[in-house]
Amino acid sequence: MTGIGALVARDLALAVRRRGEAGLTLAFFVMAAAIFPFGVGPDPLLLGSIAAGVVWVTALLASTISLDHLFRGDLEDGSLEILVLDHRPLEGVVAAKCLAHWLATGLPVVALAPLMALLLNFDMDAWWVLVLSLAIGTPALSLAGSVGASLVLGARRGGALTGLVVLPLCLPVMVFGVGAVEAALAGRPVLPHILIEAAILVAGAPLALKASAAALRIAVE
Amino acid sequence: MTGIGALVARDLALAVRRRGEAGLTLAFFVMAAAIFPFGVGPDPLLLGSIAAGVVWVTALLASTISLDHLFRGDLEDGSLEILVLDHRPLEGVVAAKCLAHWLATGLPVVALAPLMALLLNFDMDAWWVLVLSLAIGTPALSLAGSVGASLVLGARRGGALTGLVVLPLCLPVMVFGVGAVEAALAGRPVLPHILIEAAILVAGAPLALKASAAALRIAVE
Amino acid sequence: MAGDGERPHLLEAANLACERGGRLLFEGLSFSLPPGAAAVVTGENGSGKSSLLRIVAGLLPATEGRVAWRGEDCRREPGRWRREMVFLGHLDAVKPALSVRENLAFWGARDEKLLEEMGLAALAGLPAAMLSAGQRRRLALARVAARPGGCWLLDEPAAHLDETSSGRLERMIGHHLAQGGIAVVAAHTARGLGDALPIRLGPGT
Amino acid sequence: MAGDGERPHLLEAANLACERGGRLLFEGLSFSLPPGAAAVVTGENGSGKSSLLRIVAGLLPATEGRVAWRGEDCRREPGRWRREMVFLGHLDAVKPALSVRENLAFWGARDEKLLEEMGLAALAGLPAAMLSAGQRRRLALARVAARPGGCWLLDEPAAHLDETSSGRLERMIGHHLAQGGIAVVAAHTARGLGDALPIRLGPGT
Amino acid sequence: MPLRLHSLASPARFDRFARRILPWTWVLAALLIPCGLLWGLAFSPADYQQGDTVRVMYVHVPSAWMAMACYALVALLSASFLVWKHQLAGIAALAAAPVGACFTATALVTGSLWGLPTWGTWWVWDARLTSVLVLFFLYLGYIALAGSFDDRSRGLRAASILAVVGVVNLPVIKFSVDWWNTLHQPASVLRLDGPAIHASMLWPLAITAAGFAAFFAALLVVRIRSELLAWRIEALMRRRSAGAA
Ligand code: HEM
Ligand SMILES: Nc1ncnc2c1ncn2[C@@H]1O[C@H](COP(=O)(O)OP(=O)(O)OP(=O)(O)O)[C@@H](O)[C@H]1O
Ligand SMILES: Nc1ncnc2c1ncn2[C@@H]1O[C@H](COP(=O)(O)OP(=O)(O)OP(=O)(O)O)[C@@H](O)[C@H]1O
Ligand SMILES: [Mg+2]
Ligand SMILES: [Mg+2]
Repeated sequence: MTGIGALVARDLALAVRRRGEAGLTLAFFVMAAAIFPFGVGPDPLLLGSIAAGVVWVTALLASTISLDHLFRGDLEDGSLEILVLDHRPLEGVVAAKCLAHWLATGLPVVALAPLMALLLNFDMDAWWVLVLSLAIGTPALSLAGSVGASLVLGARRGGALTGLVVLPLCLPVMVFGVGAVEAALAGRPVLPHILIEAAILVAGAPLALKASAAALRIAVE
Repeated sequence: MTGIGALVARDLALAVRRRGEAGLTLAFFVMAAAIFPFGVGPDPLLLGSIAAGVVWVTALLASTISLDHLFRGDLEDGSLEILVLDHRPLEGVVAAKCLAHWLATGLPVVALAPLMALLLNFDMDAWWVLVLSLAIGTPALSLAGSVGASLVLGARRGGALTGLVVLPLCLPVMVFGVGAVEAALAGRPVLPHILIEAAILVAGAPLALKASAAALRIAVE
Repeated sequence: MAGDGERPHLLEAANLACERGGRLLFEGLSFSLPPGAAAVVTGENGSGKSSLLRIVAGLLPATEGRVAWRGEDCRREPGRWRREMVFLGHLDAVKPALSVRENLAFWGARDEKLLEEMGLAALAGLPAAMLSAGQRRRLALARVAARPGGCWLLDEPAAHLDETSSGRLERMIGHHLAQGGIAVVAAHTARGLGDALPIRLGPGT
Repeated sequence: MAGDGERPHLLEAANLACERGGRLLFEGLSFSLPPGAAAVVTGENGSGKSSLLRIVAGLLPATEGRVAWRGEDCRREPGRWRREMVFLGHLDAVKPALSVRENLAFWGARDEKLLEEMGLAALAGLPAAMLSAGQRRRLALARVAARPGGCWLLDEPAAHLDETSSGRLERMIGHHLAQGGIAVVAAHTARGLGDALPIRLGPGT
Repeated sequence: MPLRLHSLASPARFDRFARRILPWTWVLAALLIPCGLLWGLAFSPADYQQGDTVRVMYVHVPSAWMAMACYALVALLSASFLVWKHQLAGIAALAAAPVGACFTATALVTGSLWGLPTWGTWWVWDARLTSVLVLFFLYLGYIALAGSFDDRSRGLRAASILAVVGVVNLPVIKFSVDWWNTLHQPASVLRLDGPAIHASMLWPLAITAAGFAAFFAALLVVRIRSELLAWRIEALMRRRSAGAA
């Protein structure tokens, strides 16, 4: 369906214009990663053992930062009404937005993960597992995020409410993402965790899209 | 000057309205903290050692998550023009906004720090250092954030600025903040770090206010 | 002209009622439009003009009644309805970061002569953030003009427009009606839509 | 009436010029208003009405020329000017999260009878997010009405207003002028401001 | 559940249903809970390792079960509200959520009380514990979201969507103990291969659980009624104020 393709292209064009999120995400990501080693101290073993967790948690938090203006701009300039009334399914629009959000927040994290793993002297034999788990997980985070963002859109408050709504939704994915890395470090089979993670993504995506779409319809009433 | 007082009161009223009750914020923080154990595992020792980092990163998250609509809302609904034309100095308005932002995002962290430290079984002899470093540091985060937020409004395309601006402003604060805690845990003198942190705040505040005000004037031209 | 039997009616609204914020704005409101016909919705502030348009568009669930397009219930068969319907609310749906031309492309309207008709040709390359209020409204209208022939729902389309552009708007609607399209226009004066079916809404607040 | 010697002129604009986006909107524009006088700025879309108002207000630096209030340059002595000046742009400066009453309080206007005058009394408790376009504009006007007697700069104040409310607007301006205030109003028609000093701006786009 | 609701869709019908069922639920709760607790706390054997602390179980476990069951119910009701547009289903979910939150809180508190003697600490970031905490936040998020819209019905719809999506966490909570090697013990009652604890403990546990369920049902019915009233009252007030306009 070329219709959806057009939607995606369109939102990407817009996303490219607003590189702010990517910048903010990266900044946050770097800072968070820079702060943790302090607490843990120089002990490389200790650092390495938490590296995966740190990277994952920062990824999760980073993706929630720019959620509040995932749809708000469209709501306030009136585009959302038009998008809701588009004859193409609203889910497509949401998917496009999620993709844009992922490119702005998820992709940078995936790209930076090896570097951070290196800095936190993470066992580099397992770095590809970390990257893989992030590559599968971050899109799921964006999807979960879009649900939260669209739900609070019509609400009186954003900020904390968004976080409170989104973080629980993100949990399962992160659990298995980290699980995969730990398995790799412990020499246990990685595949099961990765598969479950992928399953969550595949099964969750349609649900998340439907939910966001429904929430957006409520927001424009 | 009562004028500024009125501004603060006004912005607070709005902040309370938009960010929701303290309870919501509280839940958000504990939730954010609860994410970490999933990442780095339950080991109490480990958690204890990164507790300071966790609390600080949560603080950073909280202050950045609601940064975007620190001024954007005012710009888009036209309030910013009116505020710029107020006979009271625009720096006052910015200060009020920062204060409101801090009360909504920074203060809760400071207040919750002991609880979170306890939960993450942080060495409780040093808890007051943690609180102190946060009490000095979080206002600096809000100020730095306001500079970033206001700059983005002016620069139509260069949204990427935010990250670049916020990062160098926030990192030193956090480094010395966490540094203080580390010193306390290692039994080294805490004062130097705290003093440097305070110095950054005191020296930075007027600068940040002036900068934000200037950026806002450009934004409404 | 509305209501004459021989031509099939494209848009039919049957005893619509709308309650908002506990106030009943209107009820038992019915009208229908044959090809080439327009309706102009007038009424005081808060009388429910925008609400009516949003109900017809399908953005707002009606408290009562139904809207049909080509005989099919719009709620049950939204696909075809949305393909042929264009909605313009109070907001312009303009992206400040994009240029005028890019904004039109964003809504799938790539035809350069739209810019001509709306007098935007000289501004085509300008970022929409630099447009004046009326210019922005014209950009919003250009998006509508890109899809003539179906059903237009326009909420105060002439807001912020000067004489010249109001003329452009009238021509644009005329051309649309001439192609067998229909239009429901909310406005404070019926001028420029002389022979349109008048829909007067009750007291406002 | 503008330009008569005996009364001191409150607002004086001397050969203003404005260039925006590389286009020269106007130059050598001078006017001055004595107490109780109004000026109405007309012109096509993009002719520079809003720009002029923003220059006078001090939001936008003029390419050339100066604006004086009570003989003092507004740029050099902003304090007094801003204390006596009220600006209303295209945007309403309304906070959707706050109720109508709270919105007024937000701008320091706590007087209940403002709500009466603008016909907002019945809506006072409603969150502004629930207001219709015209109701929101009236709320914005109520903010202005709260500070009569100084200098009002109103950009298309009648946008989205119905007949009744346009009447309210006229009364409100009349009352303001009667108190010795002055007003510069940008509009597409001079109606309701019959004896105002007309300022016609050049071609637009 | 949806079918059941179908017959109760109208508030009037529900009221009749409520009047019929309410006494029974109260009586059941009033009988089962004391009897189960008494048996459990006084007459059941002490654990061979844990001694008498094991008795916390008789409050802890049932409330933990209710916490999860109640969320499942909220999700179910919300789903049927979204699909079949039964206002009542949505309102019922809204009424059930705070009760579920309380059960979750009880599980957390009793759990940490239990943890102090057995694990030597009242809180560990063990997967089970944390995931229950998350469940608690899920409840909070649902309640907060429903409450933060200017228009009640819009808030209800939004919150219902959240409730349905949030179901993804239930398996994480239920199976966390099996996925991670945690301090918390794995299921020994609700297992595919029959319960693995002694009948002398199982019975009081089962009875208390049943009592909790009855108690929950009673509370739910009461709260639904009051919620319905609240909605009607608000509608009337709105009309009143609008009428004045
Ligand atoms: C805050 C701390 C705790 C929380 C949040 C918690 C949570 C839960 C939950 C959700 C269940 C239901 C499990 C299921 O149905 O699959 C449960 C069951 C149980 N918990 Fe806890 N628990 C906590 C602490 C403890 C402690 C300290 C003990 C004792 C050492 C304990 C012993 C049990 C037992 C025996 C069961 C029954 C397991 C079964 O038969 O399914 N819990 N707990
Ligand atoms: N989101 C909303 N929630 C509840 N009530 C609303 C909402 N939007 C509008 N209303 C109420 O519905 C009534 C009609 O609003 P509507 O926007 O349809 O009026 P209108 O005829 O378009 O007025 P205007 O001429 O000012 O645009 C108003 O009294 C308003 O208070
Ligand atoms: N921020 C801006 N940057 C650059 N150019 C601008 C900006 N805003 C407006 N312009 C240009 O200045 C010209 C005048 O704009 P202005 O808003 O003053 O027109 P106007 O007379 O108010 O028109 P309208 O009747 O539509 O409100 C327009 O051609 C517009 O393109
Ligand atoms: Mg309207
Ligand atoms: Mg203008």
